[in-house]
Amino acid sequence: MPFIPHTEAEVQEMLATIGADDIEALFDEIPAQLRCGTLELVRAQMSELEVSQLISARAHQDGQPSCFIGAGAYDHHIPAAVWQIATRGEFYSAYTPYQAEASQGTLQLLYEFQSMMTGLTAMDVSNASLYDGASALAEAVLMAVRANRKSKSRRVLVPRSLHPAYRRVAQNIVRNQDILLEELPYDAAGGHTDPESLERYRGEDITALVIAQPNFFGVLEEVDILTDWAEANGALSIGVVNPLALSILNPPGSWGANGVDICCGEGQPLGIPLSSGGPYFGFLCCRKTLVRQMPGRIIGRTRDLDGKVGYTLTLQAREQHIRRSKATSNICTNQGLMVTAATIHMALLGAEGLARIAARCHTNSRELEERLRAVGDVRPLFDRPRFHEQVITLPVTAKQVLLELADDNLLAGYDLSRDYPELQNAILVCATEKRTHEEMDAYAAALARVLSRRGEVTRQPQTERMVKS
Amino acid sequence: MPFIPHTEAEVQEMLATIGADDIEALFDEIPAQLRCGTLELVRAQMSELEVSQLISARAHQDGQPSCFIGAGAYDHHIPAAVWQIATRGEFYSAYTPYQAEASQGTLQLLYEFQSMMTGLTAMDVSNASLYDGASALAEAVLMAVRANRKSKSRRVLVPRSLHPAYRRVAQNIVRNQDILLEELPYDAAGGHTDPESLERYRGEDITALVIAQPNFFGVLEEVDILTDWAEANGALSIGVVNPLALSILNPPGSWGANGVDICCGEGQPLGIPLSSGGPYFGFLCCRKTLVRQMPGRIIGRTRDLDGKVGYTLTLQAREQHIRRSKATSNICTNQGLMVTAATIHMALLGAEGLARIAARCHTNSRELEERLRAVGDVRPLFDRPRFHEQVITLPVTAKQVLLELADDNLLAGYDLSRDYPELQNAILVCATEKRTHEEMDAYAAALARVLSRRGEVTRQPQTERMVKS
Amino acid sequence: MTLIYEASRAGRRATAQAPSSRDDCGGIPERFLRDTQARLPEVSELQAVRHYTRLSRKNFSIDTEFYPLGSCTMKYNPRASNTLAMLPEFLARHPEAPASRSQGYLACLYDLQQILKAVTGMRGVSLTPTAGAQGEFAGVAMIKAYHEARGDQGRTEILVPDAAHGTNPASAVMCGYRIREITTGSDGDVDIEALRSVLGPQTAGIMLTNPSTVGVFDRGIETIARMVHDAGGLLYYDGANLNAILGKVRPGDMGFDVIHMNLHKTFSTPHGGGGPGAGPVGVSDRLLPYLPVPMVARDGDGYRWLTEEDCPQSIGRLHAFAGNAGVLLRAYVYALMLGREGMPRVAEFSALNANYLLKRLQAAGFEAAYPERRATHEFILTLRRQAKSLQVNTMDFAKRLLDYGVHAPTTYFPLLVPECLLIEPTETEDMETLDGFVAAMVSIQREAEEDPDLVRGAPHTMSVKRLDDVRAARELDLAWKGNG
Amino acid sequence: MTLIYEASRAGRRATAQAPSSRDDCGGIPERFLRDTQARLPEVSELQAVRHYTRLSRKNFSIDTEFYPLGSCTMKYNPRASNTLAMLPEFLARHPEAPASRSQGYLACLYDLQQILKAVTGMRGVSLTPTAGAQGEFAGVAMIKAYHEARGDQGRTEILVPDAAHGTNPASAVMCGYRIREITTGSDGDVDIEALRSVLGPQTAGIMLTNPSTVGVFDRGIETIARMVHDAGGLLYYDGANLNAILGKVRPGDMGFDVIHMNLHKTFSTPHGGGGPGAGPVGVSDRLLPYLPVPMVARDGDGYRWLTEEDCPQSIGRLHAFAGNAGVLLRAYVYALMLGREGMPRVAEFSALNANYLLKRLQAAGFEAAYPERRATHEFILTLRRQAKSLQVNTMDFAKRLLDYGVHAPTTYFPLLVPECLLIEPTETEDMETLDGFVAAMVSIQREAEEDPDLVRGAPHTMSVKRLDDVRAARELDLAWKGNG
Ligand SMILES: Cc1ncc(COP(=O)(O)O)c(C=O)c1O
Ligand SMILES: Cc1ncc(COP(=O)(O)O)c(C=O)c1O
Repeated sequence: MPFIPHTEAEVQEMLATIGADDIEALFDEIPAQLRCGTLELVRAQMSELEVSQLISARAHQDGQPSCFIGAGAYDHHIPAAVWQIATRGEFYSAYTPYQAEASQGTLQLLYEFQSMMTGLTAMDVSNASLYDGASALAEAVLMAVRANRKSKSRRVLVPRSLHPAYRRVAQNIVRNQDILLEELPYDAAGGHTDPESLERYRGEDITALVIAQPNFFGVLEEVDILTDWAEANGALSIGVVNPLALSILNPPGSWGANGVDICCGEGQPLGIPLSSGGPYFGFLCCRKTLVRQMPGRIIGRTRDLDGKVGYTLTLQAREQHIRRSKATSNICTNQGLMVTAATIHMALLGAEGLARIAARCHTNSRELEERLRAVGDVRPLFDRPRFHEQVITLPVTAKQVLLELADDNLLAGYDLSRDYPELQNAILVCATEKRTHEEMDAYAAALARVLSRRGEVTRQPQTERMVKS
Repeated sequence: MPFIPHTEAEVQEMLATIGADDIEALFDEIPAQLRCGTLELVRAQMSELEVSQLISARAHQDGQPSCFIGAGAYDHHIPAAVWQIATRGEFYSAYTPYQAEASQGTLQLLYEFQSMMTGLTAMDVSNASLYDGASALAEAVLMAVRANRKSKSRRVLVPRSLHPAYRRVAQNIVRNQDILLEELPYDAAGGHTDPESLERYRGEDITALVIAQPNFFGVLEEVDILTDWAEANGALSIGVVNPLALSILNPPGSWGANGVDICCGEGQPLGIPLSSGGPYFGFLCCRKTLVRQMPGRIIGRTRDLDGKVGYTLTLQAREQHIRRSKATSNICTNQGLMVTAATIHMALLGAEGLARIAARCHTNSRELEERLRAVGDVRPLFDRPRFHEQVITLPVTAKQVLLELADDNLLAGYDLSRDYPELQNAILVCATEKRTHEEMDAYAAALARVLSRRGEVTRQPQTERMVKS
Repeated sequence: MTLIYEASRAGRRATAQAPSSRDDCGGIPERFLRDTQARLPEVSELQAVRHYTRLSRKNFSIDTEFYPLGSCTMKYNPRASNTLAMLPEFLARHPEAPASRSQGYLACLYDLQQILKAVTGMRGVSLTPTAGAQGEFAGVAMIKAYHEARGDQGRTEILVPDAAHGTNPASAVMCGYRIREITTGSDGDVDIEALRSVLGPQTAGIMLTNPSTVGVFDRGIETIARMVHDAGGLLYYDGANLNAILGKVRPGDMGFDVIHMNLHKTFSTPHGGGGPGAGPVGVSDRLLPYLPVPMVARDGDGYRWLTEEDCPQSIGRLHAFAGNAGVLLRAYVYALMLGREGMPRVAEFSALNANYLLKRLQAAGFEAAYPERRATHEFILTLRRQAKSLQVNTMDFAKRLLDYGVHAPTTYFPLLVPECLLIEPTETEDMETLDGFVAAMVSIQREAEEDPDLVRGAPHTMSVKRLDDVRAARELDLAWKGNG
Repeated sequence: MTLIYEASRAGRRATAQAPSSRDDCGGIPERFLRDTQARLPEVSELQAVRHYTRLSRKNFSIDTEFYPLGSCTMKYNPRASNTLAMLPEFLARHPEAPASRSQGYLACLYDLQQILKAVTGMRGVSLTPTAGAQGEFAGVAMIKAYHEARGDQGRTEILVPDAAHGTNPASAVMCGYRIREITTGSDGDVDIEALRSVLGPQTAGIMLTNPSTVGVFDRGIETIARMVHDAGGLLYYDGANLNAILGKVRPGDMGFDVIHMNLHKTFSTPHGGGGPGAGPVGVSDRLLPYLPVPMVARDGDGYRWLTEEDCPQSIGRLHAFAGNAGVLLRAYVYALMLGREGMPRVAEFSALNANYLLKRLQAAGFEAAYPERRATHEFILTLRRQAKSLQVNTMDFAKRLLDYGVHAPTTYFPLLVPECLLIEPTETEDMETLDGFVAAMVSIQREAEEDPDLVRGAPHTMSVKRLDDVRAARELDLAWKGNG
């Protein structure tokens, strides 16, 4: 009996203590007609070896293509130490630190995490994680609506240049509370949110403005102007940021005159493997004045009976297990282990290490752009400064090209037409610090091959023209 | 500066404390003319990412062929828990437990290991490891020569059916002390050491007799008769055993009337990955009366000042750090971490778990034999009972066949002609519990393909005939 | 222990993990760049490794201590699940890799969907919710979508028993519902009359767990299901307690319309000091169209993603990608190792352990909250007697247990039982460990009688003594801001 | 802690790691089979994981404590080395895989051979010895083979300084040599006159380390080399102290004929609680033909093994396969991360740390064994004053250091310095840690003066108090044999 330690003798002794004839008797309060039989649809048990063989074969089947997709999940190097420590049993198999005295390891680590996130974002406080970047944005919106008592409209402006999945998730979550997300267009030439586009909202009751840096296209937004606009218009500002980029980019706490009110994002670039999209972690930081509206766990530093420093869950009155239907959120289990890894990751690299990686990503993506430009009829769509992603237009629709390249063991980019019908031929490409010169050469060569094969097929109208029309 | 924590300010402060102008000054006692310049032949430093890419590419290049080679290194499943625990920093990065009070983790574990090895072998005592199976045999021979005070000959009988590398290693080590290893032939039909072959030594001064179970051919030896012969002839007996096999086979402590005097072997089957041949670990067990002749570390259970149980290195007067040139061996660093893994492995599986694996290996190797028999002109060479390996003869010389199969991603066996010129067409094959039916089918099919391709080449004389001549 | 920041020294550059110099970011105009370095610690690899290794040892965990935390199902987390979920190909797999390069991975998810359907008796499963609470949100959102699709507008209330986990009401509120609490009867079952009195055309649904958080199986479940359905409401099953009934009785067969499962409980994925979890949802026929996307479908010989396009009535995505994939893989590995034989054993031995522990604690003089009832996989003690006569309360017992090397059971939850301890031993603990727990409780009881301050001052052997929560909340210190 | 055997229960079958039943071994006659089950513990996976996880925490280690164990070079073991050496393909690689399927692996070994040649200044390297002592054996065996090949028969002695590590004489004896000890001068260098007086036609060679185990660089090394060579002997370099001179001065340039390296010291592979290590040997031209096999050679575009056939004069194999491959890979990864810039930094910062620590300890009143000399990467204190005046000896200081959370330095080695502590901080420790060590020593000194029994009774905070070694050796208890 895998995992079950009982010997037959012990079972008998335990049953005798209970006063039951057999184990079945323990289920005698369940109405007999409800009981199910053998679960025929579940396979017979397999040994660890058999399972290993099955799962390894499946992993192997998918291989490890060379990855030029970003789109919210980035292929960064993770120091070996990160996961060797994070998977230590004491971190891996502990529960939420409800008994603080027996959980100082996790609690101090989380306090350090909060400190690091405030360090990176230049915000006052951080929580101890949310599920992922997208749901963190939803929570940030809900939080802004609660916090902005002056605003009655429940209208939140969201740039179209923000990650489309984030927009959808936020929508799916907040619509149940009658909150309206309104889309801000992006500039066709720059790929950014033109501050001018906000002018039509001036004077209206806007609860919050979402600002992405960099945005989904990899483009840098005019965050100072946007932040100041929000403040001037009585809207709270919500930054959505890539935390790795913040090692070189101006942090949201310093945007505009007074910084943003809330910022959130996806923590994956901080030491979390791509692993098919999860588990990652969402983070959320805010001004000190808003802390009581924050969702999620927060760790505080305090003292013990002897006056010694210790750490504990605090402000729990915001949380569902205390406040139930009045809680700031329903979140309970969060992404603790991911945060453990991210904390170790940040400690290993420090600000300078992260900045070097971020800078290398930037230069690699410029290098990739060079190579791809050299392939005829391929060129960058937007002309604004960017971090480590770039929108590239192809002379043909992207979908089939991407599939052919995938067969070539190359994930060549993200097909933007999925979310932006106006961008039919456009793909979003990313080159992190892991992409080598050889891989970029191979990419350019493979793309040239595929495009020349498609030379005969009818040309699609150029993407740029479509957008401008 | 990877791994070096010093800031420039700290360097200056430390130099000031030392009273040195610069770090170079610390090397001023080294004659200037001896100093070397830059190590031009060493590459420039690489980041962890760059090294990962290089090494991963190399690992990938070699792939993971399906493995039917045994020959002293066996492809067993290792429970995931084994190495996740063994590589915990506290085991992984500790030194030899010289400070017992600060090393109770390793020491108790080693005591448990010794207990498990005596449990498996039915011997009185075990040491805490030697380098590998082959050098363990060398140490066992040296030990026997020291221990058998009645014998003056320094002659040790070693069966030709013992692992050829073990014979060579033992030879290379013991020849420096003028010990003679004499070879016992194997029976051409059975592949075992015919007890009759010992008759010619009866009455002679023989210091020790080595007995392998199973032997290199996978064949089971008549260990009871051999052990009793040694005792009757004043020779010490040395068993060389596969520890996994001992979960089902009669253990050396029970061979013959009184068991062997010493037994040793390779611990790799107990949770150690193949990893190109090492690190593995040698084990050595003996009668209680011989313990003071044992090489290597031994852990003893004792008490502390308060009478509490604790563990410590004991009988250190046998060892080089105390006895120097009079030590029982020069061994110092042993294979501690491997033993850590093996101990966890044995605890996870228990006697019944190991026995189930051993039995599955046995049945798999019989199944493999069936499949290969079905390929024309392929058949087992020896007719005696065996554990999980088998000698198979091919209709052609083995070497080229094996290379062709290797290109087919199949390690089809060990070419016996390398060590046994009389076995030109013979290969040694092994099927552990990990080999699936599909892999065995694929093996048979690939072999049939290769052999039919070679159909045209001249037939070699049959191996069996050669041996008998 | 000192903070990692306190080991930091400005200008330390001891990392092998970053490029050896910083590339020029000439392409980015000055105004976008930060002008001060982010406040992060500067330590060497050894310092980081040593710091976090040492920190880890200040935790209790399943791998080191008995952890009978009721409602949390802290059982052994198989190491094989970790190893296999962390195979290099899985770790490197980009979420946007096309299905043509993802067949192995999709096969795993598809199988897991099938297994979860089989064990819950539901008709469809979506794996995407990232934790139990997100599963609850998805479930209630589906209930809402269902009523809306039928034009059934007036259903504004979700019923929640007073014993329910806090996430239940909180999730329903996030979906825009009002909460109506229903009381638990003195036998632990839902009070049918109380239920009847609140059911009506305003009822959108009810959220239950069965066995409930008081540790008993609600015998009236069929009646409840009938009543709620008759009133036009739907039944939500909080699957946090699925461990108790795995392979024995299925929520679908009890009449539930939607369920979330906590894979980090029943399917033994690690809790990681707070997460991540996974909260897949299963539904009956009624709710099939509303399942959150993405899901995995068979497609000829292969597999493909189902998205909004395939499921136009879906409540949509709740995650930027497809949920906590690594957790799902761990659960899948565990499910395969259990197999159809192992599933019912989970319920059987968790019930055996719980009932044994309950009986022994009762024999030792402790008071069960529901003495007439079978324990399921967990049960409740009430220490109201001790609190009253000795002024030693549940929290004191809990803290003192830490000194005995046992993690405290869940305290003060569910709220309806005074001074309660909710105890869940799980099936992976051996009898001797349970006996050790009884011995510790007996010993603490004696201490409470003979030297109550010892218990009130506990713990004494942890790295800190009892912490001042009030100070933590009052003098908020949530991030290190430098020395001084 | 209880033994794993004490948690065992007969008949427990809780393993997911074995087939679910035992196959019939019909092919094996009864007489070969065991009739009783082997005495191994029967525990569940959780019990095993919990037991060994908890046991691990009873160790000091580099990952958790400062470990200034002289001669042992306990520096940070990079985790990347572990990860990369444990890539699935490496773990699964059978030692007898043909070279055609091993080019990636062989390339690593070949590179490592080249790196080790470059840093030692030797002409050839064999990686096969499994530890320092086996490297010594190989080295001395090569010296013997060299003399034998020249028909130079009378050379029966190996010279070994009294400060040498015990493995040196033990290894020479295993090669059939007699040992002649030579004394160390009061300045720590070899006493040249003493050396001269023992050199002769019987001299096969001399085994030295430089810097020696007394922690100083022997300034007379060129003279020594000339004298030994003139006498017809060869020079063996014990590379255990290579950390001190990496990239600064090379044994080959000093005149040595053969060297072993402890990769588990200088190249930072983990010591694993006692091993495994790797002890590659390097040789000058003279000894090239005798290197142990196998080695790796370039072969056109690829690589191949060199075996006995290629090297007919080789001393042969010392390992069933090719040595501790996994250790070699770890060392290779480390060497690549250091690169040519990093090699000399190892020597520089280990020397900086050692000299700083020595100076601070001297300033605090501790006595250096060789106060006139530079420390190298390590140095010796003598506590003879404390032993005499306070009756608190080196062992007491060492045990008390454990209470301060520091692993004790090496004690009572080398033998020639009374009451000695051999202290090696290594380059990966930070200044604050060194200052902490000084503070601990100062504090223990004060304790020794004020409350000597406190120190003599140390340690007080470990899981056991001071252990009775005499009892351990007298009442031998080397294996658990059942209860009672
Ligand atoms: C009964 C019950 N319901 C719901 C939840 C919420 O699940 P999660 O923490 O995964 O969000 C939990 C656990 O925390 C629980 O015990
Ligand atoms: C100076 C010296 N020489 C030789 C050795 C022996 O090396 P090993 O333990 O690897 O056999 C050691 C270390 O233990 C040592 O410190």
